[in-house]
This record gives sequence, C-alpha cells and structure tokens, in this order.
Amino acid sequence: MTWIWNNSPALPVVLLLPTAIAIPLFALIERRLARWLALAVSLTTVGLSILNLVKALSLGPIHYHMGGWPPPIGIEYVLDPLSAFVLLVINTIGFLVLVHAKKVVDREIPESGKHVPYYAVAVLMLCGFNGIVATGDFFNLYVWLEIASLSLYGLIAIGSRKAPVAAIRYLILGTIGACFYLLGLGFLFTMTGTLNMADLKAILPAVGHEPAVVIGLGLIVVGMGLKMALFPLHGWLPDSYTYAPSTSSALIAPIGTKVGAYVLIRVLFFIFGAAYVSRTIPVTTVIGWLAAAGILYGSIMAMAQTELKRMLAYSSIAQVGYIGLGIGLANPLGLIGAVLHVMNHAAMKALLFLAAGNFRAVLGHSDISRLDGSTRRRMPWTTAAFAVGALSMIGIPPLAGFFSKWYLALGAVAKKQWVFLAVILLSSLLNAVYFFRVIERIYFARAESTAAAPRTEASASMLVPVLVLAAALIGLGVLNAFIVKGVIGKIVTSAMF
Amino acid sequence: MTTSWKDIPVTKFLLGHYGYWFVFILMTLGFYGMVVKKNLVKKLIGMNIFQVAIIMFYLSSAGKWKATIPIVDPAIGTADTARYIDPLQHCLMLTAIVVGVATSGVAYALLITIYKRFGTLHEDELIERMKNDLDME
Amino acid sequence: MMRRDDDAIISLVSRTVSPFIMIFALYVIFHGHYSPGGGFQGGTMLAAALILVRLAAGSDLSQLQFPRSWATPLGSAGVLIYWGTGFVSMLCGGNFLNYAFLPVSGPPPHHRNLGILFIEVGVGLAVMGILTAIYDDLLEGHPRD
Amino acid sequence: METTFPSLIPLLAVSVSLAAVPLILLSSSRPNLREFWTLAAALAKFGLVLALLPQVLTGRVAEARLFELAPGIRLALKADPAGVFFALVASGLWILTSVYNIGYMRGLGERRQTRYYAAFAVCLSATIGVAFAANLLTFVLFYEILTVATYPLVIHKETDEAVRAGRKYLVYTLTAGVLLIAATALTWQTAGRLEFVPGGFLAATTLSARTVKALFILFLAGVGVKASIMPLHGWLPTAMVAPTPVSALLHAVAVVKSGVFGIIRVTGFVFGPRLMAELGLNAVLAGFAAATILLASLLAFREDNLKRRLAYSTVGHLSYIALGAALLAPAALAGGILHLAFHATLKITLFFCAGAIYVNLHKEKISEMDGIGKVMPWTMGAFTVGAIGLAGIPPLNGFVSKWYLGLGSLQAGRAFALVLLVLSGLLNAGYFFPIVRRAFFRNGSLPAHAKEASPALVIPLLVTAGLSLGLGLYPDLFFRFFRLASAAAASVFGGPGS
Repeated sequence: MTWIWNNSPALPVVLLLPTAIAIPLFALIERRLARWLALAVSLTTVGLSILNLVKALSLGPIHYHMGGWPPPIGIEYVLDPLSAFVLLVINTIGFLVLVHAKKVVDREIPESGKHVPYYAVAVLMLCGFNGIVATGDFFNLYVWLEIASLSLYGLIAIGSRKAPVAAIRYLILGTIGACFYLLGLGFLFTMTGTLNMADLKAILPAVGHEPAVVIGLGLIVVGMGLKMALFPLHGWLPDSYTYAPSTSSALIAPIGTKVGAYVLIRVLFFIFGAAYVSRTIPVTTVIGWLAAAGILYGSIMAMAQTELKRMLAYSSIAQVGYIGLGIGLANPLGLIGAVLHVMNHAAMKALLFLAAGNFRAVLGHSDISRLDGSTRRRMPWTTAAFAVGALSMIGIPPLAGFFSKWYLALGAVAKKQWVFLAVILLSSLLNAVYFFRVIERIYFARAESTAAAPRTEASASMLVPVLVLAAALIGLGVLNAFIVKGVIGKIVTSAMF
Repeated sequence: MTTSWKDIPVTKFLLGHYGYWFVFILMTLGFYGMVVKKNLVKKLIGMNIFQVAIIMFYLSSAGKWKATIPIVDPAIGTADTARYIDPLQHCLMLTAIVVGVATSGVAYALLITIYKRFGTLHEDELIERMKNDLDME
Repeated sequence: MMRRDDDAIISLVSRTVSPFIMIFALYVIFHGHYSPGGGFQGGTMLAAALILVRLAAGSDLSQLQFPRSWATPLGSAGVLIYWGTGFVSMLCGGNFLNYAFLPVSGPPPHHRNLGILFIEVGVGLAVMGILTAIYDDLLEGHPRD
Repeated sequence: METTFPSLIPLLAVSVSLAAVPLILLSSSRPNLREFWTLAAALAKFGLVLALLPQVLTGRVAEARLFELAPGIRLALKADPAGVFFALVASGLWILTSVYNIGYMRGLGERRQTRYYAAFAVCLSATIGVAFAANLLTFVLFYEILTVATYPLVIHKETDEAVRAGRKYLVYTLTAGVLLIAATALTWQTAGRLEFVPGGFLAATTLSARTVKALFILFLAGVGVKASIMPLHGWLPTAMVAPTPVSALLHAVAVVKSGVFGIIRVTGFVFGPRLMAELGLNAVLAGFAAATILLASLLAFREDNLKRRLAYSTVGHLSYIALGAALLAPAALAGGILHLAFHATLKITLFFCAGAIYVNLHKEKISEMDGIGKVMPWTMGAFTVGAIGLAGIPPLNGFVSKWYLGLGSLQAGRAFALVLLVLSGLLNAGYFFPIVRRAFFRNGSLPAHAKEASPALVIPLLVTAGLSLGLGLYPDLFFRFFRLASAAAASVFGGPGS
C-alpha cells in the first residue's frame, strides 16, 4: 500500500504505457483480452487519480522525481490540485467511453483486424494525456503531447472511408501546433535555461520584459490554441469528429481539446501569472475575444448541420470557447468557470457523443432529419439521457452546464466585460435552438411508420455509461458548490492572480 | 573615426543573428509548403522542413565559441563548463527527431490509405472526390 | 515484386555491408552510456542495415534475413525492456527509473551503469523494430500494380 | 416582524410531486393507478402547504436551508406569507385540475397521457419551488425548470401548429430566463446577496442609480415574459394550442402567475418600495402594466377562438397584479396578491368551461356557440359566474381584489389607475357577456343528442365557480387569503426598505 501511495503520481503513466503495448501481444492469445486489459488499466487509473486528488488536496502539491533526479536536472511529475483534478476528469471519461466502446467498435470499425489496435491506441492516448497533465517539465509535456496526438490521428483514421482525410488534415495542423509550442519553448529555454515549470516560473520575472519571452509565450499560446481548437484555429475539428468512429469521437471530443486548455491555463496562470498575461502583454484579452467569436461561430454553424455528430463537433468549438472565455477573463471567477467547464463539458460531450453512438448502433445513422418519435420508443433510455445532456448544454439549472455559465457570467460581471456576458447568454439561446431541434424530433415528431416500433434499446455496455453520465450531470450540477469550494477553490488560490 | 559597415546597427543586428536568419528562412519555407502546396506529400515535406528548422534553432542555441563536445576531456577538466557546449539541447532534439519520424510514419500511412481509397493526393481533387463518395458510413 | 533487372553488385554489396553496419550499431548502443551514441542512434543504424538489404534484395527475399512479423513484437519488446527496468527499480523501492535500486550487486554507480545499459538496449531494439515496421508497413500498404 | 424556524415541510411540498413522477412513469400501462398517483400527490401537496398556513399566520416562517448551490448561495426554501399564498393557490387548483384532467384526457382519448401527467407533476413542483424560493438563484432554478417542463405540455398535440407554438414559447421564455440569469449574476456580483428580504435589499447596498436601473430592466424583462406584460406577451395566445387543462392550470395559474409572482418578489423583496419610488422605477412598471391592461382587453375583442380570447383576458388581468405591485401602496399590493388567487379561480373556471365545451361538442369558436347554454346549463352557468367575476362585479371575488387595487391607487395618489380599472372592467364585460348572451339567448344548430358534459369535467368547474363566489362574499374564508395577502403587503411596507 505504501508503495502505491509513494508512487501514485507516476503510476498512471507507468501502467498505461506498457498496457498499450501489451494489448496486441495478449490479443494474440485471446482477442477479448484486449478490451478487458484496457478496461482494467483504465479503471486502475481512475482509482489512482482519486487517490492523487485526495493527496494533492490534503497534503499540497506532490512532486515525483523520475529516476530519483531532483529538478531542475531531472524530470519531475507534479500533481497539484489543478492537474490532479483534470486527470480525474480525463480518466473517468476515458473509462466510461471504453466501457461503451465494445459494440461501437464492432459496428463502426469494419475490419475486425483493427479492433485490437483500437484499444491499444486508445490506451496509448490516455497515457499521453496523463503524461501531459502530470508532468512538471515543459519538454516532457511536448513529448506526451505528440504521443497523445499521434494516437488521436490513429483513432480518427480508423473510422469511415473519409476519416483518413480528416486525420491527415488534423495531423498537419496538429503538427503545426506542436511545432509552434516547441518553438515557443525554445525561446523561453534560451532566455531562462531551464525546462522545469517551477524553475521557469522563478526565473521569469527577471527576463519577462525580453521580446524573446513575449514571442515564446505567443507561440505557445498559438500552438495550444490549435490543439484546443480555439477559434479561428479550429479548422481540423469538424471533419475529424464527424468521420471518426463514435467511440473515438466520444474519447477525443471531451478529452482532447481539454488538454490544450489545461496547458494554456497552466502556462498563463501558473507560470506567467495573470498580471503578466493580462496587463504586461494582453494575451488573455486576445484569447477572450477570439473565444467569444468562436462561441458565436460554433453555435451558428451547429445550427446549420443536419448530421448529429457534425452538429456536436461545431458545438464543441463553441464550448471550447467558453473555456477560452474563462481564460480570457483572467480573474478568479473566470478561472473557476473555465476549470469547471473543463469537467462539465467533458461529461456533457461524452454523453452526447455516446448517445449519438447508440443511435448509430441501433438505427444505423445519426441524421437529425431522420430521427423521429420512433427513436424515442425504440430507445427510451438513450433519448432521455440525450435530453438531459442537451438541457445541460443549454444551461438549464440545476444541470451541470448551467453552473459553468454562472461562474463565467459572474467573472464577466466582475470584469465589467458586458460583451462577454452577452455572448455567454446569447450562446445559451443558440444552444437551445440547435438542441431543441433534435429534442423536438426525437420526442414530438410523429413516426413515419405508424407501426409500433419494437423496443430495441442499446445493449447494457452502451447504456450504462450514458446513464451514468446523465446522472453525473445532475449530480455535478447540484453539488457543484462542493467541487468549486473543495477543489477549484484550491486551484484558484494556487494560481497567480 | 570611420565606422565600418559592420557597425551600423541594422547590419550588426542582421549579422549577429545570422544563424537565426537561416533558421527563419528554413522555417518560412516549411510553413509555406505546409500551407500553400496542394499536394499532401508536399505538405508533409514542408512539415518535415519546419521540424528540421526548429531542431536547428535549438541546436544553434547550444553552440558556444571555442567549446568542444560535452564529453569530459582530461585536458580541459570540469572546472570551466564554458569550454563544453550544452548537451541538453541535443538530447532534446534527439527526442524531437524521433517524434518527427513517428509523425511522418503515421502521416505516410494515412496518405497511402487515402491514395488507395480516392486515387489522388491533390487536395482539390480529393475534396471533389469526397463529395461524390456516397459511402457515408 | 522481383524484377528481372536486379543488379548483382547492389545485392552483393548491401548484403556484405549490412553485417558491418550492425556491428557498428551494436558498438554504438553498448557504448552509449559513457560516450557519444546510444539506443536511438544505434537502433537507427540497425534499422538502416535491415532496410538496406530490403531495398537491395526486394522485400520478399529479405524476409529470410529478418521476417516482417518480427518487427513490431521486437519493437514492443524494446519498450517493455525499457519499462521493465524502470518498473523493477520502482518495485525495489525507488522512483520510476531510479537505477540505484536495481536488484544487482555492486555499489550504486555500478547500478546506474547497468541500468542505463538496459535502457539503451531497450531503446535500440524499439527503434530498430519500429523503423523497420514503418518501412514494411508502408511498402505493404502501397498498391501493387 | 417575521421569525423563521427550520422545517422540512417546504421541501416536502416541493418534492412530493417530483417523487410522483417516477411512479407515474412506471405505471404508464395502468391508467387508473397512474391517475391515482397524480391525485395522491396533489392532495399531499395541498395538505403540506396547508400545514404551513397556521404558522405563517402567526408570523412564523418555515424555512428549509439546504446545501449550497454555489459558494455563498444556498438552495433555500422559505414559506413566507406571499409564498404560502401562491403555493396555496397553485396546489389547491391542481387537485381540481387533476380531476378535470382525467375527464378531459379520457374524453378525448389523447395519446401520451403518461408523459402529460409526468410533465404536469414536474410543473407543479417547479411552481411551488418558485413560490417558496428564498433567494434569487433558487428562484431562477425553479423558474427554468418550469419553462422546460411546460414545453412538452405546450406541444402535446404534436401537430405542426403545436410544434410551432412550442418553439415560440421556448424562444420567449428561454430568452427571459437568460436575462433573469444575467440579472441574478449582476446582483450577486455587485450587491453580494440574493436573499429575498421584505422591503428589498438593494437599498441597503451602495449601487449606483444606473446599475439599479439596468438591473430593474433586466429583471422586468426576465419575469415579464411569463407575466406576459406587453410587448412580451406574444407566446401566451399561441400556447393556447395546448390541451385545455394545461391552459387552465399553467397558463392561467402556475406559469403566468410565476411570472407575476416574480414581479412581486422583485419589486417587493429585491428592490423595495422606497428604492423604486426614489428612482422612478415604479412608473416604468406601472406604465407597461397600464398599457397592457388596456391593449389586451381591446385585443381580446378580436379573437373568435374562445381560448385565445381567454388568453388575452389573462394577459390583461396579469397586469392588474403588476399594477398592484407598481403602485407602491399597501392596499394595492394586497389587492394585487389577492388578485393572483381570485383571478386564478375565475379564469380556471372559464378555461374549464372552454374545455368542457370542446370535449363535449368539439367547438372552439365563439361564433359557433349559439345556444349551447341550453344544452350545457351548468357549464355555461359557471361561465357566467366567471365572466361576472372578471368584470369585477360584486359579489364575486374579482370585485374584492379590484376594490383593494382601487383603494391602493387612491392611497398612492394615482387616480388614473382607478379610472383604468373601471374602464378595464367595462371592457371585460364587453368581451365576455356577448358569449353568455349567445349561449343562452340564441338558438344554434346543435346535435340533437348533445347534453351536459361528464361529471369529471363539470364538478371541478362548479367547485371553482363556487369558490369564486364564496371568496367574493367572505375573502378570508377557508384559507385566510385576505390575511395572508395583507400580511405579505405589510411585511413589504413595514420592512427595512420602507
């Protein structure tokens, strides 16, 4: 037990990496082992994340020195409340999606030879994300970022006929993003001579005025903006999410963009500090306005879509905008909103994409225009969960989505940014337009055929994660004060405002 | 007193950073290839050039005048670290190169799949053929 | 994909050179922990030796030297060696990759020496396996006309 | 001065119908059991609200302070006089509506009855939540739930027209909800508190006049949509495509009254009379309300569809209450609060009548109603009672509330309001009495076998008509409406803001 206790910061990564490699090997013995291995390791990481969060909250930041070398020479893994919290979100969603994956993988990935690689790559992606969030070293972060991104490209390309095109587009843009990050890091490194986050933070005040530092910061922000699909750097997102298999979309959409947001939050508010990024150089102001534009753009584009997954993809652009807006506000309330929305949006988007996956699995399509009353009769639970997710996206209290908007609105008021406030509120209405369009069809459109459709609900493995997420949305909404006070409050106090 | 043309601030700036200018030009070339070229293979070549430029950038920051490779030389000793160049950047870039190789590998695998399915790697044609491709699933 | 115009000289030279490249690669790997070189470089050279033969002799004949099906498992094995070294030191009470805790005899510097050697071997294997696998897979994926 | 004591009864009152929802859904294949759950929940709810009555009459306010919704803001329920008043009206009329529902839905053989009853139960929970909300965030929460839960009821018929009405309804109410959220966020961030305080709490803060004015506009727009103050009333007549019990309970009592109740809460418990008067905010509200009263009455003349005419009448009468809140006089506020109940009993009678006519004879248009009074004497008799009441003629309860409104307008020194009330009474008579005349004094072509509607339909409407009469004669009868209303008004004007 003490062994787990001592090594818990590194264990998720340490366990996920070999599992990703072992999955194909074990699958040679028995193909079903692939899924069970992935589930087992994913569940373990969830447990470890809970442990880490408890540790980080009660004992303060945990530092883990890889290889026993203390920083700045060695690479350290740091779990402060922010990273522990984001890790818990990522791993929980990852586990739920993997539970859901079985039938979708069978159905949407036609060649059965790709099923085992799917699990391997998914676990590798989770490993990458765990590494990104847990590491306290900027270059290590880059390596994990590329591991995660490469897995993402694979997960997307595994999908429909057009998926590889979407994947290559994502690959090119994603690599540009990573290169920008690396370049920006190069500038910071030449100015400070260190790659360790804490070390860099200590040295920065001395060189903060240098143009090289400013350029470096700008490049990192652009690079991460690409990774998190911040408007107008979102070009890769819609096709990727649409053509990827539903289970991949459900894995990528809630987690993938959040990691970019995490890195931005980390760099802006924990390394540079709010004063620097909002006053010395108005980075956050730019992010805020871009995010506001992105919210409107994403919402409006979502209204124009006829395919459910594509609609959700555009909605993701808008939702990422919320996080960007919270970052752009550069005040504690905005940060609360942003971090809370990282969690809430992860849960909401996972739920919606999984529900879309259920539609595809049962109905064979996810065209909004072909959904009707029979959908509800055939799959009452999935549709009910979808409705909960949609209402949460719109921001109906007491569901989770309302509260991230609430804190963002408070942040906007505190900053007297009336335009941002208006954008947050307007986007609620736009969300309502495109989600009620779907709800209306599912619940109130008369079925084409009057014959009573048999109840053909998705199988248990697909239904349980969806229902768990739906319940979570209610729970996270009602109990958000506990999370905000207990966890996010600590994150905010450790940020540099 | 005559000032050499090398002492004019602008030229001084240009000359003093000549390594960076080289990197900058390389980077621009790569970026140009990635953004403007329509052929996906050319885009990837641009991407590789871009990555190489960044690697060069890091390595150029490691260099020192009159310093040698970072292997302890008994003739120099360890007292004066300025005599050795910084090894860290090289280690980092080793990793970056590996990442670049992996990215290229994935990218070319994708390109082959695309070529098999759509018979072209030209972006405009690809979009055209994707439109006509009715298999949505 | 054997073609009639295979050149005997190319085939012979590459087959002769390949073992020497491998020897040098092994030298680079095994001296990597105290002199320039290491797993990445050595692994790349190993892969280069294999790919050279593949290029010269064609992908079918070269299977005799190094079957395609070995590449990915070897690469995986390399990663697992790397991970195993780290994990064993973790099991023995140290942090991940803290070689000082490896269960071998001798003083700690000796541990570190041995530990980094394991790592280099693992990395070398992984790089060799994966690079060869990339080459093979790309070739296999190419439409043969 | 009111004293509070912790109690779970407000929470139970809110959640009892919510608890009935799963039961209703589970017993979807057994209609009798399903309707039993609805009725049981309705009775339990009414009983719980009634249990709060003795306490609140002695000035003791039951309070349920639950967990925090957001840091510093609790989910809190408080059964103060105004809240108990509104809860009594809504839960009491739910019982009658439930009975009526059974007759109506079965009479028409409607589909999806399970969803209908479930949504109805959620609506009622949300309404009681609105009534008992102790702070703005709790209020917003239930207000939004009410919005969403009403939506399935509006488009219950699933025709294109119903779907369009549903969309219109959502556009109006969600926009309003968003504005309300903005106002709440603004209040929390600038004033630092959200608890409703009799007499208002904004006066005690150091907000600039501009901020307060902006807040007032936001709040007014937020609650004004459900209160259908012109020009925000557009959704209400359209929403009349819903089944008649929905129109009756929700669009005459629960939903629209939540809006008006919101106005009372905002004016009396957030801004407070003194601040309103200082900044001239009451004039804004009074102006809108007065215009609405007049215009709605005039527009009602145009409508041939009975339910739509009733809807316009509702729009007008809701503004009576808003006017009562705007006059800033104790009597006017008491009159407004009284009208909240009395208009409810009257208007629900009229809607029940309209529904009974529709179920029985499938007639919706006024022009087709010649002679139906002879076939359905009880129904049309009750209709006549309701019409007289809404015109404000004694001895019906509509007169009582109007009387106090008139008194209040004189108290406040605003005689124009009195003139307006009288004029509006005339207009009311003008658009209701022709219906009565048609029904009783004209001969229409009705099917020979036509007869009075089924008892499940007629009994509730007779009860509400009787209630209207009884409350007209003895306003304080049964439920102490009068004392509650005066207590609420007194608390607002005796509070720290006055």
